[in-house]
Amino acid sequence: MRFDKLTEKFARGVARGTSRRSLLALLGAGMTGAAAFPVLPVARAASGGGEGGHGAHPGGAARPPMTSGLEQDPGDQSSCDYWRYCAIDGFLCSCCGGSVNTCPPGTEMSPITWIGTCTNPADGRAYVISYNDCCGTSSCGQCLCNRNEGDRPQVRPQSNNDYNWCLGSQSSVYNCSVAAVIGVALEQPK
Amino acid sequence: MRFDKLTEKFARGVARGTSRRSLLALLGAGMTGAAAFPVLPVARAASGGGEGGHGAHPGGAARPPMTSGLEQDPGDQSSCDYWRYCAIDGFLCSCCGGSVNTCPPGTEMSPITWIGTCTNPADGRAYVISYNDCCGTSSCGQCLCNRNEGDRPQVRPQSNNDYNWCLGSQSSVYNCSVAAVIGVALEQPK
Amino acid sequence: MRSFALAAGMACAALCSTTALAAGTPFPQPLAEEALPSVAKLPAQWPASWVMLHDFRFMSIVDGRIAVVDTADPVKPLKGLIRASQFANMLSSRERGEIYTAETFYPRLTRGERTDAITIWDMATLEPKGEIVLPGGKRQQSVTYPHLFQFTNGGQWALIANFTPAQSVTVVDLVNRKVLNEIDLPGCAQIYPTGERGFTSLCADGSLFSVTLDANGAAASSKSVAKVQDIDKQALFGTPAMVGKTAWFVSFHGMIQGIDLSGTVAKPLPGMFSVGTAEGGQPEWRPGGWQVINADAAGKLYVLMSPYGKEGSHKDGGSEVWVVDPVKKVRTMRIALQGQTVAIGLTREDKPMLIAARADAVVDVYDATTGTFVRTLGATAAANPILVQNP
Amino acid sequence: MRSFALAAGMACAALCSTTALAAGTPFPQPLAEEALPSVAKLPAQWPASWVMLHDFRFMSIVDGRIAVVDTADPVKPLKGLIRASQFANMLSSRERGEIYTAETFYPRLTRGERTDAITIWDMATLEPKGEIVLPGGKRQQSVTYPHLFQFTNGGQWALIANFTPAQSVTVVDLVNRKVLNEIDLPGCAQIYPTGERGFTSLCADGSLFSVTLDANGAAASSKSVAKVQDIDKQALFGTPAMVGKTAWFVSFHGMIQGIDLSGTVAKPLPGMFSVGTAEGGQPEWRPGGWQVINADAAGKLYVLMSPYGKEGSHKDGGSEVWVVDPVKKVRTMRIALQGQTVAIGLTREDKPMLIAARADAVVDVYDATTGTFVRTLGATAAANPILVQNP
Repeated sequence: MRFDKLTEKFARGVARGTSRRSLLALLGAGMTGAAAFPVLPVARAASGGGEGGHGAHPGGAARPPMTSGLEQDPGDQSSCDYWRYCAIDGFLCSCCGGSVNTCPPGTEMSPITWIGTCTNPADGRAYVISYNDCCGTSSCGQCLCNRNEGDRPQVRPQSNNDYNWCLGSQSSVYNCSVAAVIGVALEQPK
Repeated sequence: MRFDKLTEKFARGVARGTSRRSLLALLGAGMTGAAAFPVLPVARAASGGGEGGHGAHPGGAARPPMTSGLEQDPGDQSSCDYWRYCAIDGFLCSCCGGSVNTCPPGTEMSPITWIGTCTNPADGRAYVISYNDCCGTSSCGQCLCNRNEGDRPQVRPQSNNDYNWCLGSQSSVYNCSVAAVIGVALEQPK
Repeated sequence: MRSFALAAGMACAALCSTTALAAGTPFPQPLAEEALPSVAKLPAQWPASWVMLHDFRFMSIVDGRIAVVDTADPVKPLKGLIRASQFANMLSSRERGEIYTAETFYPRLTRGERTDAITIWDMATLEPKGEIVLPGGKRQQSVTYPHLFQFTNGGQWALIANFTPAQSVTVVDLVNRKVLNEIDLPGCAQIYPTGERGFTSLCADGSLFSVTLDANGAAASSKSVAKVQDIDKQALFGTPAMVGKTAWFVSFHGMIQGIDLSGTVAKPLPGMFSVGTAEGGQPEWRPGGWQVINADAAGKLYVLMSPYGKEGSHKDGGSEVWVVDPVKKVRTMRIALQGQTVAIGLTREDKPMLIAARADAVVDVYDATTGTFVRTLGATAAANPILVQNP
Repeated sequence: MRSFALAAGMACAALCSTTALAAGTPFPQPLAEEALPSVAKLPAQWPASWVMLHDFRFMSIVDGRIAVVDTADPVKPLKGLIRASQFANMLSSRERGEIYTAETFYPRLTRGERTDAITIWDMATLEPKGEIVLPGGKRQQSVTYPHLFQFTNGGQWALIANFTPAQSVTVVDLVNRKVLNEIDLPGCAQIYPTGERGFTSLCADGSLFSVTLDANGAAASSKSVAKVQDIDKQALFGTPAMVGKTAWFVSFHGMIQGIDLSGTVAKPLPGMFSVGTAEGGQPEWRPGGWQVINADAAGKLYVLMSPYGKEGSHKDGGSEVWVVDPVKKVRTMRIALQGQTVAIGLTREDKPMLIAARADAVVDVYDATTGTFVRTLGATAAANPILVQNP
């Protein structure tokens, strides 16, 4: 049984969603959905967040900074503080054999993604970021990052990062997550 | 192809084995074999052995002592120092829902075992200890204990604790290990 | 078994003596031979101090499990483990003495053809006693929420959330071990059992949607209730505290909303109210953690609170538990915790204990009535305890 | 792939602009759109600074893996992961650009019918390209030793150790992907490739036993060599350092024994010698760790040493590496390590690096020629690195 009436209403409901992620409404509930990211508050402990862990997302082990080399794309891509990770949740593929926008070898990139909008501190632009999961190999275990600004409960999948987004892939086993620039947002983030 | 000649020679060879474990020779190579215990030097780190880890086996997290209540069976059964663990290697079932001689619920006790001889400090007797693995549930992960006194390379299975002894059981997945008294040794340990 | 007995028998025939006397011992008799093989059993009815901790095991996502824990036993808190692989969910039935896990498997661990299944485990032996394969490989995988797998029809059936990302609910007959039906439910998430045979979900526009089921597990009727929550400004955490048939939800900002699930259609209770405020917030006190609200048998609510509340802090864990009386709508106590806590539960004991699962995997026990710290169990049960459930 | 492209396309058609200019930015053009999906590939021939770390993952025994690590890259040392479930073993062939894992699986993770299989992985993509199922569910499960899974017949075949506890060796044709034969070998363990097509095992009476294979993988001839080691007093670690066709074993007490495996029968080299002694032992310096001996391309031996040597210390790890010239039979250097180390390897670089995998999962890099500490990779690759293997 399918509640088609509800679908229609849902589409309208989503269109009234949060400012930053309301962009997604046009894609419809069936095409978008939540972040792929098996989040965990708990995981913070594993990364040594310790007492200072409140609010702070885990930065992972001490490593040399991993930079793009571009003045216009600043920051450490192995750090949870990197600008593109404003809505990511999971192991950073940059630390797993992939990169900020590439899955590690041997994994498959989830064909369906969650999309966020993050502001690049270098050029002040709000970019549309595609968060794709990499699938088919078990937990990378490196550079866990959990940022929940704008995250909403599962009732709004496109704004929730607790889903495992390894869905359209051959295997649903979750390895890590990327954050790729796919354009500039028309509206500025608030 | 089977090298029967070798078997015969092997049986004689084993009979000349180490004093403490030569007892096992009579059981024959096919019936005994090594400890079940997926040992790990590495694992010491996981239990917080740290720098002081040399020689010392991991004791696990701080817990209240787990005693038998019998004066004749002294010591903490959640500690790697407990007398029966003189040749164990793996997670202690005492910390996993079982006891020193009982597997946790939901696991199966390996029907074939490795046997060691440990001296009870209370009565001075050398006991024959059966080390059985508990199988069918993934790593317990609690109270890792690795003692290698008398351990020999895999060439002598009955004296080596690197084998997974979940062999005669329905599943070979290793959960934890017990140490049961099955008798008093005829010869005193050296 | 036989081969072991043989081996042990041979060993002792050849090597042992039960009468050998060591010189100078004060113990004339040696320790008795211990019977093997031996596998522990649990009581068919678990004591009221026992809880189930969901161990998400994020570092090895394929190897999740449920730890059965006696919170009254600091010496041997861990009573056993139940497999809960890959974003699993769990349920338990004291009546039938069964635990149910909904899991996902691949024949080559990470590759091959996916199988989703419910496994039925015996509470006394923790052995599997049956399996119900779920068709379509569509079981929702998420960081574990309790309300993705729930009972209905007096506990005879289970409801399971699917997400492909199309959303639906599968109806399973647990007693006859078969899949009954699937109900598409686009736009709505989570499953809150409602009435005798039905459920409610929360929908993306802030409404809720209640469905009643017929004898075949198909939808018999449905009803939408609009404007139950404002997801932008006052979103409700997906996991409520259950008091009888009332679900008490808390919002990201600490507002409490009751929903009566006793009838065929869910009924929001009037008078949303606040858990209260306090000094010391940076910038303010808000609920934070994974399982942030729970209830004791008397109906008091316990909310896990963090002083570092702000947008995005809602999964960061908390350092206090605020106790709230939902009838009087007042806070009755603040309990300071020993460490950053992720999930809270209350035992079924006559004098209930508050169980706090911490981010560092330590589990602490507090007297829920007085707020006094009673004991710690240490990190003795799970790597990533994210839910505390009563069996 | 198509569905993603569609989604991304829709997103940007509706929501994005590639020309929008933020006010006041010094960058007139925005960052370019990045192509998706995108999966990294590795070079078909891996650089000489790359090693494979076996991650035993003891806390979740079903979820072992191999970490591919560039020891020259402290920024991005981890290049990828290869599944290595449940006491797995691995091999690699640079010639064919393939990695082989020998693993064990259950259809319900921990339960059901056991399947043992070799998976063939492409070194450039880390994707599986084939599988050879091993019959009988008898693959030896141990804490991982390299010499339970070895090549023979010019790398065309593999030999796999079985243990039920009956001991045998399975012969597999890797090129034609089929099992050829099984050779019972009671009383002997480990597999050291010997001659063109054969192997040697060490036997429980201290002898060794060499077997040659015929074209079908059956035993064609065999020969025992007595008294190669005294297992009671001077046991050899099971994992030797390979220099060409010579296996250099070290004993628990630090005596080094070469065995020439170039002919059809293994030939112990005369003149066992000591790695040397030193002050400061408590009670004495001995080899200690899991992979305690290795060699560089020039044939120098590196032995992981602990000052806390005594009966039972042989798996406790070490704090120094002693470098030994097996031709001159002298120690040439002592290298102090940064932390308690479990396994050592040498890279294939012109200037070889000594790779030290520590008990705390940190991986350190030393200049093998000078002994100088070069860099640490941190704990960035594995939870329990217990073997350092060259691809």
